[in-house]
Amino acid sequence: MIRDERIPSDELRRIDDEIRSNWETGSEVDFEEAISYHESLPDHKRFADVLESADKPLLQPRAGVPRLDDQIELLEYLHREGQADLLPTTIDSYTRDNEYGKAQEGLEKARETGEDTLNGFPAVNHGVDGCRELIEAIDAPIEVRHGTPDARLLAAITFAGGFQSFEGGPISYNIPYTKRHGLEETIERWQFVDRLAGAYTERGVRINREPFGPLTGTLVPPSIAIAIMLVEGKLAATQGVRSITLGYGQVGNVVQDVAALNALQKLGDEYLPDEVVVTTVFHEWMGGFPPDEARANGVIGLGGMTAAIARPDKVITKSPQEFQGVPTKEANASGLRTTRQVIDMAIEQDIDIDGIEDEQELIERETRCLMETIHEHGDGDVVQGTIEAFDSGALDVPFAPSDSAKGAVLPARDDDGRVRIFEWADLEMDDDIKEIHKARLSRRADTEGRDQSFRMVADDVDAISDGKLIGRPRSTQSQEGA
Amino acid sequence: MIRDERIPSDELRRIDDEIRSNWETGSEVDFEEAISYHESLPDHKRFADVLESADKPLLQPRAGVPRLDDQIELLEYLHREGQADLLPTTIDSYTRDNEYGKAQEGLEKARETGEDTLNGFPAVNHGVDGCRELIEAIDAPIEVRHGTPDARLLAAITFAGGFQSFEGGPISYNIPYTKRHGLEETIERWQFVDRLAGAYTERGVRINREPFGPLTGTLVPPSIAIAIMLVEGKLAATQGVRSITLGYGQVGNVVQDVAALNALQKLGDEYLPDEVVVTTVFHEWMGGFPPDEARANGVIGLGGMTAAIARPDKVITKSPQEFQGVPTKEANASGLRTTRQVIDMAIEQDIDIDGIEDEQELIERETRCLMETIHEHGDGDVVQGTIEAFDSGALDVPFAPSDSAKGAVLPARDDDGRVRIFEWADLEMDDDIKEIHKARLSRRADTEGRDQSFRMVADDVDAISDGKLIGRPRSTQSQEGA
Amino acid sequence: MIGNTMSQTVVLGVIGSDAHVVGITILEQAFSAAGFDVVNLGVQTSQEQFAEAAADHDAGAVLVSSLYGHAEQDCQGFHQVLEEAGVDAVTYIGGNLAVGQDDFEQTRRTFRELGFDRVFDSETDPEEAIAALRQDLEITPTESERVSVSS
Amino acid sequence: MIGNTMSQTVVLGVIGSDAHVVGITILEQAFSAAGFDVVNLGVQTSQEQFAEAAADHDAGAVLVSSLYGHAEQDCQGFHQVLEEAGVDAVTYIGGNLAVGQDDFEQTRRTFRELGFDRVFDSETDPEEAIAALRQDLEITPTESERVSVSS
Ligand code: B12
Ligand code: B12
Repeated sequence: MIRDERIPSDELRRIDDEIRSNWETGSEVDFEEAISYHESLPDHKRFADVLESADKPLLQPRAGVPRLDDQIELLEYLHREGQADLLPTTIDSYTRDNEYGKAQEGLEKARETGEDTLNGFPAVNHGVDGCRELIEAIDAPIEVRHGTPDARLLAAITFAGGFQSFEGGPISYNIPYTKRHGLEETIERWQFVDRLAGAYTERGVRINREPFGPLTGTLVPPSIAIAIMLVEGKLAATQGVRSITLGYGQVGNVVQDVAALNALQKLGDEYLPDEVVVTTVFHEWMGGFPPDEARANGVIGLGGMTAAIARPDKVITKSPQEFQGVPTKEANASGLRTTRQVIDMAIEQDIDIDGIEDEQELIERETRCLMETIHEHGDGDVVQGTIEAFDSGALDVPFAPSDSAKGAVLPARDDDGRVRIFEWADLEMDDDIKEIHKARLSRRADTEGRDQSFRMVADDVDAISDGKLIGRPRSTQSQEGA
Repeated sequence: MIRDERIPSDELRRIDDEIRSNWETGSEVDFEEAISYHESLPDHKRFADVLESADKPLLQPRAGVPRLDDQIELLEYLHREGQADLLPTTIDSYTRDNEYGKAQEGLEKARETGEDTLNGFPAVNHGVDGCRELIEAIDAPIEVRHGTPDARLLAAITFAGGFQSFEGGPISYNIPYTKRHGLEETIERWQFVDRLAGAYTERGVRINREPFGPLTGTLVPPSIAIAIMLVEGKLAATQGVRSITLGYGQVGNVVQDVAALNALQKLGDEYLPDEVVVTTVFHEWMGGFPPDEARANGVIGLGGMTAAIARPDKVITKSPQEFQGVPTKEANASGLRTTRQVIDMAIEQDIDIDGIEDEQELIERETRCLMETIHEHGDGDVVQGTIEAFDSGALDVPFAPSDSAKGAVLPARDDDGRVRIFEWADLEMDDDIKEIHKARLSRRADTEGRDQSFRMVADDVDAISDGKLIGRPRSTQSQEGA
Repeated sequence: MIGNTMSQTVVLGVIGSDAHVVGITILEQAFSAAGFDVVNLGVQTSQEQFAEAAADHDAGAVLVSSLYGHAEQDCQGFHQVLEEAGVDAVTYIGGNLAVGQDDFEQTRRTFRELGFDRVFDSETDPEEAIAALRQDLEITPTESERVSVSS
Repeated sequence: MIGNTMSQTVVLGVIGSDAHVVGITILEQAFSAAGFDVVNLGVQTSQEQFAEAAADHDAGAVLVSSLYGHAEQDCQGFHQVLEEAGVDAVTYIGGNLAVGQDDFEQTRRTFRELGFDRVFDSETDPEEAIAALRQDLEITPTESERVSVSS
């Protein structure tokens, strides 16, 4: 039975050998040589150090194209024209499915035709040398971003390839990203990823790990996201990771977002061992975007404003073309600069909003309920607790496509636009907290003169792309409209 | 000696006849016929009613091109694609200088070549019929926006042409817009404009008047702007105007901007007669914009956010091409939609920021000092008081190009980005208020390790276009930068 | 097969390894509310699973969703697979069908050529698809049959 | 005229009926700090006022600013007026020189053809103009003379 225990060194080596035989580039990895390679990198390419020592939110876009030279050009562009502080390399979907053969086909087709036939950079196929070429070409730290349930080979290759930050985790890259992978399976696989990062860390190469906070990106109640961040942070810490960036996706209500980011940092510091440096990352709105670049810039502006107030360590920016598809490099850079401008104009201002403490306290209480139930489900073991809690529905994620989560909990916005829980299903929560949500949601139902129903949830899902925060029924909208 | 007194009817008629003979289209004006024309307009084209009954900030762009058909097309576009609630017609610079002959040349050249050889719509040259064609073609209220010291003929023609809102005033369209016009002269001329609006008002056609709040658009301390708004509001009220929209230009500090808009509404209600309906208009940042559309969108986003919190009755939007020149219609519409998105996402949220009351109180006290000095300078007459106060420098506007203002007062941002007064010159202000400014500015000087000087002012002037709110010296920037 | 053309059963799913579930959650809801019997296969559904479910339920329509940009690869040979399973249903595809900022008319052509009866972009309101399906299933069943056979 | 070519006096103003004063306020400050003698004529300055001031002060350079989009009309015949007043100075123009979203290279050509020695866009940092003027006044006075005469 899998538990929250550190993988022994011999076991680490055994798995490492095994997974590296899954694709030809696996054999290029040599741990000792990789350590010296990392040691040879200049300070400004050390991801954890750069992130942890920053004194204002650093900006990072998403970006990945199949060919190496294109990826270099893209990242150089985003660094130069977008003034990104940290860079990403987003991995293609075949690699996420461990279909390295299909990724190879796509890569070759891309090389022949010059078209982007993959939706990301197939790092495994590029191998250690390909990754290093990228690391050397770009004058800033680069993170691997993906969505892979089994990212062991990807980690082995990209760590050896010089990347010092790796997104994801056993829950956050399972529940929102895949249907059929069991949690036990992904936890085991991510224990290896974290153990490998821990092995580098022990040798002085502090690989930064970043659980994916936004989850399904769609109206995720903050406490659910934070609880999952804490679990993944704990799992990573157990395996020896010492630089952990907990994530959170904007819900669009400024008070709730600032409160959530505060709670995330506070609970992260509390729940994770002292030897871990905990930082936070704020993702600009991860749900459906407006099909209009001008309006999308408004969404991005609100994200920047929220970041300026909450001051997370890092912000993942969106582009005005988010709705449409993978953005052009110009649009991607423009999302970065719009965000930078708003943050830099607002960050030196004293903006203390009323009610943040109360909302933060509520989020903390909710998160503690969830952490408590995980603890109980696992008799003190966080791995077992997580598996059991998801199984019973005591822990759940809205809109989860995964068979490992009930996906039965349903969120809706209250009258102030904060995300509350409309359908609790089996989610564990103190009754008085449920009452608070219920009261807030019934106030909204009153305002709108309609019952709480799935219609409200569906309206909320579409609201931001339709130009509002709250999915009001048509009739209320015309009443209040000018 | 000119005083704040209503122009007698016969005098009104005399001047009206006189100014209408200045250009051939003047003879088209027939007051009685114009009243019936206005009565024939549908409710949704009645500017004052639409504005005063709105329950969220209405958006209005700036726009004016020389040819009538182009202007119709432009406004239709901004209404349809920009979802502007209120539309503008911005007048060209020759008309502002009363050079109707040059405007005519420009208009004819525009008609021949299809090029925009004027920077606005020459309404006098288009005449009453041209204006009415515009009013009829557009399904929303339209305001005349200009910058004309002597706008008498423009008012006579556009009012008869069906426009129900008219921007400007004797100070706000003098001090920032022209060098050589005396205040006495512009006050006299605007008394006529207001009296004409008042004459329509008495007949049930409530012409909305909007003093130009941003003044020089460049770091204008809120109390100076508000005092001038109150003076112009009072002058208009004396002449019978009953719908007055007081303006304010964003300075970029959210607390100060919200406080200023609150103070503007409060003092407007207090200082203006009860029979006047006072509304407010917020201008998105009127100073130098970043030479980059992405960053400009950030500036616009901050404007939208401020509007969502302060809830003025109207917002004048900027376009992402503000830096470059007169925007394309697409860019203009995009500024509208970015603003709309931010406002609509944020306006239903409860965002109460600490310190707004205190800042508002300070602004109110400062404004009262200025109003008091005007009162004293004029022995109770606001016209004489204004002329004398500008003359002595007790009332002043930073960066004023006009010979009628000393232009000696210099603003600078404090450490929180609020606009304070660095050089008071002869501006009247209680000593304890001056002390507050001094303390706030010296805190900034300490932070930056430099003396207060014109360099600081110049840095602040460039700051937003350079991507920041506060013009920090390079060295501090690199210290704090990542 | 004649009896099937009027079937109100709609098979819905996200094809390939795409996991974007929110769109089909909304679609399921909307088609059910409009009176269709919806079989929602969820995300990461293979061509074979679509075919099997459509055959099992005598589906009148197969609605394929794809958001992540690999739709073209994922749909190669899909209509062949349906045909082999004896499925004779109207086929729609919708979502975000191309990688990057493509021109939608081009995308529509591509998927029409692959055999889909209708192609929807991601701005599609569920009501549009419902209206289209009502028309295709009840008013012009033979024509839609012809189109899907000639593919 | 030889003596004048090295004059450190700079006449500065905003031409036509343009009232944008902030730019020249900054420029005045920057040129003074750089050691030039600046005669700032302020906004809404006519061609004749520029010429008169330049002649009166034996100016080495005339710096024209225009922001509001009417520069081209306002500068027609300007160099003629300068010449008639006996002014032989380097002439620069800067600011926002065209109405709308024009291509700057095109704008530069237009104003070069009108006779300006250098044309600056509104992204110009005052330091650039100072460096250029130092060069034009001290290092290649004859060349700049030639250009302004041939206009
Ligand atoms: C939320 C989201 C996510 C969430 C998904 C959570 C979940 N499991 O559902 C997360 C964060 C996990 C995610 C992951 C990824 N995403 Co994503 N995601 C989005 C986002 C922001 C919103 C999608 C959404 O939920 N919209 C709301 C719903 C209601 O609308 P919808 O899905 O469009 O569906 C409606 C219509 O399209 C239509 N429709 C849809 N299907 C069909 C079918 C038929 C027959 C009909 C008639 C109509 C129809 O009706 C639906 C209801 O109204 C979009 C961008 C956007 N649209 O703003 C990107 C987007 C779809 N994602 C994208 C990408 C690339 C990915 C990743 C590959 C990214 C990565 N590199 O990590 C992974 C893929 C993982 C995987 N295996 O699938 C790209 C796709 C690029 C492309 N097509 O060119 C997009 C466009 C973002 C972008 N600009 O880059 N994503
Ligand atoms: C503030 C402002 C105003 C204020 C001006 C207050 C005042 N009296 O100064 C107010 C609100 C009154 C105003 C009015 C108008 N404005 Co105005 N204004 C601006 C704005 C926002 C900033 C200008 C500014 O102060 N910048 C800061 C200073 C430091 O920069 P600068 O002026 O560009 O100067 C620097 C450089 O250009 C360069 N430079 C300038 N001149 C020269 C000369 C030389 C030789 C050199 C080397 C360098 C140089 O160095 C300077 C210092 O760094 C600009 C748009 C923008 N840039 O963001 C529009 C802008 C200049 N205005 C514009 C217009 C159209 C007008 C009006 C006609 C608008 C109207 N319809 O009401 C009126 C004109 C009134 C008049 N008679 O002049 C347009 C011009 C359009 C065009 N050229 O195509 C602009 C570009 C806005 C727009 N996008 O439409 N405006």
